[in-house]
Amino acid sequence: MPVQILYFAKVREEVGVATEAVDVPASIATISELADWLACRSAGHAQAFANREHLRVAADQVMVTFDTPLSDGMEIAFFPPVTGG
Amino acid sequence: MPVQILYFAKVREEVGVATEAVDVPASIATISELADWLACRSAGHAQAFANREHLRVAADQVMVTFDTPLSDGMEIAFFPPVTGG
Amino acid sequence: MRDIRVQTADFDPATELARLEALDVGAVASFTGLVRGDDGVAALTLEHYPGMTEKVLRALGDEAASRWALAGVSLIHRVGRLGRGARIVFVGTASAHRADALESCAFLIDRLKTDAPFWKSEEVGGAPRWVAARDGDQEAADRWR
Amino acid sequence: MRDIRVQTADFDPATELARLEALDVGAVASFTGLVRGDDGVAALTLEHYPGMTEKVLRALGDEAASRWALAGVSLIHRVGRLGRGARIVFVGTASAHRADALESCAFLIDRLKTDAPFWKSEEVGGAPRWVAARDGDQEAADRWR
Repeated sequence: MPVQILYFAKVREEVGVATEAVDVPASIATISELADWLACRSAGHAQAFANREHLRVAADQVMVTFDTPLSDGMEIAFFPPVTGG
Repeated sequence: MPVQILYFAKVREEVGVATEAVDVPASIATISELADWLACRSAGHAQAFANREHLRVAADQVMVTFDTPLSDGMEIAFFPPVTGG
Repeated sequence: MRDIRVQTADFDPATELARLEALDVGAVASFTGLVRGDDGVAALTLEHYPGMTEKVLRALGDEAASRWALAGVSLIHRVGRLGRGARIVFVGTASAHRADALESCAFLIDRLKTDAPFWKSEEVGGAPRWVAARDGDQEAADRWR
Repeated sequence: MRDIRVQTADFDPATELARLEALDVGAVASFTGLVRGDDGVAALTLEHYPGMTEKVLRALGDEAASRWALAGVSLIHRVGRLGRGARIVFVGTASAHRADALESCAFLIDRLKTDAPFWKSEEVGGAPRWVAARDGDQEAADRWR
């Protein structure tokens, strides 16, 4: 299942890339499972996904929880808590 | 006892003057008694002081209640509830 | 910075905001009140109690500065005849913290409405009439006591 | 009037206020956030999530307009590198009622702080570091839910 992954701010720096297009195994059903799967891609990924409490996620540009089901072609973004304003 | 009286807005229009210097009898001890005494000066005064609920009073430029004691040389202002801003 | 004025002349919110921004503290809030054009009022005339007005506005500025961490307060109120759309009042606050700037700004306009000796007369169809005080204004001011 | 923008360029609060005043409704509130100069930060760099940012800001504008009687909303946020004293964000609201203008202004900046995908990196002593989210910001946003 093709999914577009985006990383922002500190998460982007830890992972080392801003975006990656991945082909997710069919066994992965939720964003939480996607995060576990992405964590295995590199030491940087492992670091970025180590602490879920400091991680936020958006699916198709809407803030969601980690138990959200994954869909074909989704745009999933991982980032730290926001600090604008 | 000399007292300077000021009237504002609708109260000023009813009384017909903006200020008056009055010599208050010694028997008058509070602003409330002053208001009763002033009410007898003219039909306009009577109208202005008829409804205390729609009247506010300041003594020496500070908003006070009608039971405030009167002092020699005070500046007493009567006016409607304020409507600025 | 404390800038408290009662004047017949118009004021420029941009100038006031620039002075507050120059305090270099991070958060600037403002409120501008204008003569509304939607209820048939052609103009307002504002009367006030010279001397007491300035005293009340200064006291409100002092109270705001004691309740919130403020680097600056601007409080400007016009008097005299003001046409439709004219500015009546400006409240501006600057603080290191946005909640302090926003809350003190709301406090100042709410309390000004019930404490400062201004009276509005409005012209509708050519005839002037005194504006009645609103219960809602008293309630808005009371939440700060 | 709805003016919602994300931009690298500076904005002029005076221009925004003038547009809100021109709506002829009586009450205009504003909040401006700037880079504070009091904590040794030489500059900030703001990163955002293009696309989602605008979507979130529009949704906040819609929510404000559904909760308060608003004639106008301005919401401007800058991104990129911003030096000390630079403007970061502007929130402006116009309403016939001052409480609506003031409350919606506070709502918009509070919720923007927790909902809109912006991230600040600050330069202190030459080195950049990511700014941590503040619990107080979450609490301020939660009072509007």
